[in-house]
Amino acid sequence: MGWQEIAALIVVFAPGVAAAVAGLGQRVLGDRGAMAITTGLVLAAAGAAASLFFPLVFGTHAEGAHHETLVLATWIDVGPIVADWAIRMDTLSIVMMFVVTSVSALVHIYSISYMEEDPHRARFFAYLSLFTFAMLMLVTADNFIQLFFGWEGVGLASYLLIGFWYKKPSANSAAIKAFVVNRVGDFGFALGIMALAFMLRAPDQFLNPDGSVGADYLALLGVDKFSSVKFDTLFGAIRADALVQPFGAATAVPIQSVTFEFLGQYVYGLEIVGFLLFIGAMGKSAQFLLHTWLPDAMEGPTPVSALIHAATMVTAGVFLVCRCSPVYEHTVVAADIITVIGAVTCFFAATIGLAQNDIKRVIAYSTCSQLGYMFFAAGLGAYEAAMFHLFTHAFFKALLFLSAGAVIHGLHHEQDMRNMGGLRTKMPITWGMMVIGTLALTGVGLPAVEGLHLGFAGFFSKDAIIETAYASHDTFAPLAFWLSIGAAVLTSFYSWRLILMTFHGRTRADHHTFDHAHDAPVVMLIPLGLLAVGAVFAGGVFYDAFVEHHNEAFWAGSIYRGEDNHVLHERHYVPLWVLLAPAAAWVSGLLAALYFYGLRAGLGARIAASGGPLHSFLSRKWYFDELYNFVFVRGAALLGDLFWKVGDRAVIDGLGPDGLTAAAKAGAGGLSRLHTGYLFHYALVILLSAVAIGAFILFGQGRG
Amino acid sequence: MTLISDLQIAAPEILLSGFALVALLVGAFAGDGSSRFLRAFSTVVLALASLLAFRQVALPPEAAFGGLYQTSEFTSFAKGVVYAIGAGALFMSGGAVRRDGMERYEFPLLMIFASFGAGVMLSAGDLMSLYMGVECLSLSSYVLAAFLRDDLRSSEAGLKYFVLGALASGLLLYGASLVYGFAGSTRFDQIADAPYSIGLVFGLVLMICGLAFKASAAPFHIWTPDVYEGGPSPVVAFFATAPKIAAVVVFANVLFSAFGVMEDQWALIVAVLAAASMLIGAFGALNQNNIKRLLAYSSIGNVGFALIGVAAGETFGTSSILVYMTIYVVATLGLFGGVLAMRRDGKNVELISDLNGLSRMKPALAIALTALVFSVAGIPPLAGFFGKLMVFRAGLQADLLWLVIVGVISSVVSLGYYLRIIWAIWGKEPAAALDPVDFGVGVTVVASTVITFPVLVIWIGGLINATSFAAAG
Amino acid sequence: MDSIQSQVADYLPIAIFLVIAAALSVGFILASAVFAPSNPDPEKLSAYECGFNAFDDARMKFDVRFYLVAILFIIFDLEVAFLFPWIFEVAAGNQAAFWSMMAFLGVLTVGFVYEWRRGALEWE
Amino acid sequence: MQLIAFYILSTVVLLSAFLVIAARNPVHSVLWLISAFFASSGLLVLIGAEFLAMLLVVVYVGAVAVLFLFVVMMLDVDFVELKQGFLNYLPAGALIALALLAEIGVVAAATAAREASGFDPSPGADTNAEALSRVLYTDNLMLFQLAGLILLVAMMGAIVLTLRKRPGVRRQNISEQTNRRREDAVQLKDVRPGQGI
Repeated sequence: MGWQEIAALIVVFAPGVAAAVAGLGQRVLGDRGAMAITTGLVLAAAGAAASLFFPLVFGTHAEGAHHETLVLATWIDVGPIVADWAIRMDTLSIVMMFVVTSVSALVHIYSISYMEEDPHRARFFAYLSLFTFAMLMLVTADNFIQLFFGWEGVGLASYLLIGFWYKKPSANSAAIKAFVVNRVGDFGFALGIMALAFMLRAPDQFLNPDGSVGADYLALLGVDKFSSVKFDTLFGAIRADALVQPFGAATAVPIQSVTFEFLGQYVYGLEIVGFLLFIGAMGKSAQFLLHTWLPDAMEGPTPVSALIHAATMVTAGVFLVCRCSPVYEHTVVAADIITVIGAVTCFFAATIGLAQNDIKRVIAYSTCSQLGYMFFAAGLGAYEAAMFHLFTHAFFKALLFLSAGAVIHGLHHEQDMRNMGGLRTKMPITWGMMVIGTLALTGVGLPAVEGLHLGFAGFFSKDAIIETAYASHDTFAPLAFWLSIGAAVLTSFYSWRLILMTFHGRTRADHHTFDHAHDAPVVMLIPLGLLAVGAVFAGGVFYDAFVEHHNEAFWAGSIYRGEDNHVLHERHYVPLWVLLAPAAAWVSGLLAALYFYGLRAGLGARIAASGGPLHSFLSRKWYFDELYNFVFVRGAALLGDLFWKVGDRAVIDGLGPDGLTAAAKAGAGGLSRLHTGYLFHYALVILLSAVAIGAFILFGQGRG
Repeated sequence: MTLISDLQIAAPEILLSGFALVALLVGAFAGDGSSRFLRAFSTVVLALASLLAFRQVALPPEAAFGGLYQTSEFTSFAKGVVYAIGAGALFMSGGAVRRDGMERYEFPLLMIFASFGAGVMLSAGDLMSLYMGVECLSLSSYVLAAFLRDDLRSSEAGLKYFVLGALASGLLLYGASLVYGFAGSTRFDQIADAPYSIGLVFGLVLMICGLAFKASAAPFHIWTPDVYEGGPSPVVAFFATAPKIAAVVVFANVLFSAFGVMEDQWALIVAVLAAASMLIGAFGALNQNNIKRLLAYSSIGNVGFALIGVAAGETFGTSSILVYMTIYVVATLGLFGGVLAMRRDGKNVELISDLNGLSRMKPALAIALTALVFSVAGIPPLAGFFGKLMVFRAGLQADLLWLVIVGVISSVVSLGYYLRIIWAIWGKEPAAALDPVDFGVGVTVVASTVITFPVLVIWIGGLINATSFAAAG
Repeated sequence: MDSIQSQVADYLPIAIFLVIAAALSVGFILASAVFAPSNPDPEKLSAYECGFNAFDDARMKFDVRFYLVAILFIIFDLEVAFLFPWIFEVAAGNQAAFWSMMAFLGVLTVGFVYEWRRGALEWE
Repeated sequence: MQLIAFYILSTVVLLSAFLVIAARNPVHSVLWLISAFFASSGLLVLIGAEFLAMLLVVVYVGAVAVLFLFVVMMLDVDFVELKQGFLNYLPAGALIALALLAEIGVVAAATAAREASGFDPSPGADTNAEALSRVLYTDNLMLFQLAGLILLVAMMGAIVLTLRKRPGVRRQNISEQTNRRREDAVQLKDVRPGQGI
């Protein structure tokens, strides 16, 4: 096995080992040991991942990226459902590996200093590595089952890490909220997998007598073993539009035209699968309607927010959609849903971001909104663009979070921007980092200049998406386009607002805190620096590979596009104003922010204070929490009470255990009373029963 | 010479009775000093008789003494078990007998006579020999129950057992005479051919009542708890095992071979008896604190389970009855061994609370008892589970679903008190230490545990085959 | 039926004997009642125990030994009862019957020896 | 003549049977029981079962009734309280009795139809005892032996339960008496005057 495989193994399992060792052996290792092991191993993983990633980008365009799957072990093998523990190494996975491991490594390093005074550091690092491992299992899956395993794994890790400060009630409830909301999504996801397994069944005429799948069918699919949950099988079937015969179906139909009766009308099977899978993606990536957990997740330590809730886990949804590009290429409705949800999210989250005062929540909403960009890009068929934005976003958003973390760290866990301001002098480096991050986020760059790529990371990825939105012929493309422009303006506004409120103007922090405010220690600054590099160059450098001339070679079929899908190419022919629109957007946003929080400092505060309906509407996040609380939480509580008090207590317990025990006690008591110990009582009983039986036979049952 | 063959067929019983006579003379001249020797010897003879009986399982069914006496594989197998169990009971009785002042040579002889009676009634082919066997067993049992004549509870037990037993014998005899009157014969095979008549049914009913009493099936169980509680533990250990299986098998044998054609008459009665026994066995024991009384209820319940097999009828039930009762009596013998082991400062203790913390005082005994209790409760993978399985299967084959459901319910309920024992053994703080366990008791408990747990479980198939072969007879 | 007639007829003497016995006993009782002088007096009729009223029931508990003797007696009584019909078979020259009775007696003899050695027959 | 005897005897049986349970004093009950035995033996004679009649008198009147008397005298029971119990359980007892009666009635009614087969008290023999011996000592030898064993068990039971050696009872030991020699008993000593032995 060559370096590829070894590297892949290192990438995936180094964090796993780290998690196991640090988690189980933390007593032995102690905090330092745990930190050293986890950080070291994750760094190794990052190195290995880089060694897989960079050749892909620079080295081997010519013959295209290799695409191979390293099967470690067979996990499930029941009839048509075969799932391996495998490491799928195609461009998509490798990109994700690189993102995950690199950001994770930096976050590990950062945390060493950030969590310095925390008594449970070992546990924290174990969780971090565990998360990394699960995330890697997710991205390297070659089948939906392993994907789901990783999916739940990251959910668990996220739960553990959000609730890491379990003494804080708010942290606990936030963790639970995140977990529960994700369950909703995961339920959809699971249903999707089941629907897939249900739909994707080799037709009878292709089955061998022994029930196994015939060779010609396998050849048609281009796989050597049929498994309804394996990507290759599914994608092969979709590409070849192979005949499938869903369970219980009488006849075989081409997979793209399989229909099910769903809510009374016939729906394409692929649509259902795509939709259900996207539900999962919505939950994980905090899209509109399932977004409520993400801001609360900020209760977790800041490194966690940076790693999980900005760079990696929340992007799993996007990854899933891109991974399933063959599905979505052949669905109309599902893809449109993705587009709409994504577009709505990117705008709506941005609006909320305007009115938040918690520095981390602002960034959280911006994450939410950026994910929206990625989703509608994918929905429009520009998976490459989506992935590209995911890639760049990972860097600058992590940078923003970590910088915010530095600020918080510097201010002794002060998160409210209303108690900040004027910190630039106190922590110039952090300020610089924050600015870089913001520039990248808002997509500052030199548009409309062919050839030379000048601009921050966000510029390339985001503009690519926006152009795509314009170029696409999709029904909802215009909506997406305009919403994204609006979102761009808002993004720029709240990002600069954040900068201004935090670092500029007169300080609103109390004396003591302000005087002791300081730049973060170097251990924290190094990751910031590296991420800043990423935030600056990740766009320009990888532009070609991801979305430009080389993208075909780069993705090497790991992303599938239908014949009529040339959106990524057509975006080059958009009118000039479309190219300029984003720039205009961020400039206007910046100016607005400067006006409200720079020149007329305090105006924003006054608006907030005046508590106008719009502001409160935004600051209360469109009242989503209230709505959900009312509808679901209270409703669920009522339902639960019903089931618990009536169903369980009264019916099941009442008739079951309790009733039985009560009856038993009663019966036992009666029997004991029957046993008087008097001989004639006994004789009486015996005679009585003898006579009774006789009577029963003679009279009751008659003459036989 | 027919007499020879007759004697061969009746060999086990001849052996027992002949030995009993000789031993009685020996005892009469050697005095109570010979009691230990006689006890040992009786144990050996019982074991021999058991071997003889088991040997007959292989032989084809035969009739002796002009049909008064019949061997079938079914009854021979049961007989073998009875004698073996009797031997076991006698073997482990030693210590208790010595300490409780029962060291008189009548004791082993009465045990022999009781087993002999059981054997006779098992191999009865005729109402008269059946009654003779029943009486022989009963008389010895009454005496044994009251053997500790200076102990008030023992004599009370004996008295109650005697009076009620006499009542039951009366019922049995009355029924038998009715049957004779209406069938015109006392031979089982001729009764089977007799034309149906209401008088026959009535006689059958009364006979069922009498036999049910002997098997302590509800509602004729009523004597059981008092007798078990009062009687001397070694004796009760015997009562709960050897006569129990004998009575159940005789019950089945009479119904099958003499009244097989009237199955639809008695199946329902037996089913009702079974249900009542299971329920009473399950509920009655719940708030018992005396372990012997508790075991009495448990035995009532288990007879109920065996009766499911009887109610299922000859075709389905036979094998299951043997399997169930064999497994049950083996385990029960061990349990009573546990009871015998419960002595503190030379005195018998019989409360469940006296078992507290046994696991820490006598771990081996604790493990053995736990296994046995679980087996009796019918928890897999112990043998008892398969027994229950068999009878339930038989019941289902005979579409007695309701009965099986009752059975399941009462097994669940009875778990309640079985677990109480387990909890006392493992969960509670140790009470004062128990006296060391007698050799005989220890051996018996271990043996029955080993038989219950690995042996019968591994050999369950063999057992089922053997019994179903026996059932074919 | 006629055979029964004749048999019952054979019992006539017994019947007569019974009648006479009954008549005699009744007659004597009546006679004493009639002829004996009787002038009752409460003091005479009252229970008299050394100048006290009776302390308790006149009945005293029997010793269990009576019971033992009685039951042993019953057993041998039955044994004898078995002998009566046996005669016929022996007379008919039935070897099996003869030997079986020997066995039966043997068994009970064993019992008898046992009793003796146990000292059940001694009245202390 | 026979019919009259039958009715007289059966009346006596029923009457005395009732008095057995009705009598206040258990001793009287036993006496009534004896009379019931007598009368029923008379009934047995009527149907020609003389041997059974004799057995009834010999065994039951002669032994069992005596045993009952002993038993009754052995236990001291408060008769009044006993009667109370009797009264308390009268209804239940009556119920049982009635039910039993009804059942037997059903059986009787169901079988009344069948013609009474000719009854022969002594089949294949001229006396009832002989007929009995024909079956008892030929076909049913085994039962006979079993009976012997059961009697033996009864014997053992009686002894085990009731025989107890009293301490300090001086028994007469004949052999000891006869074997006694002068040397064992008499001992000559010459006693010096002035000092004792």
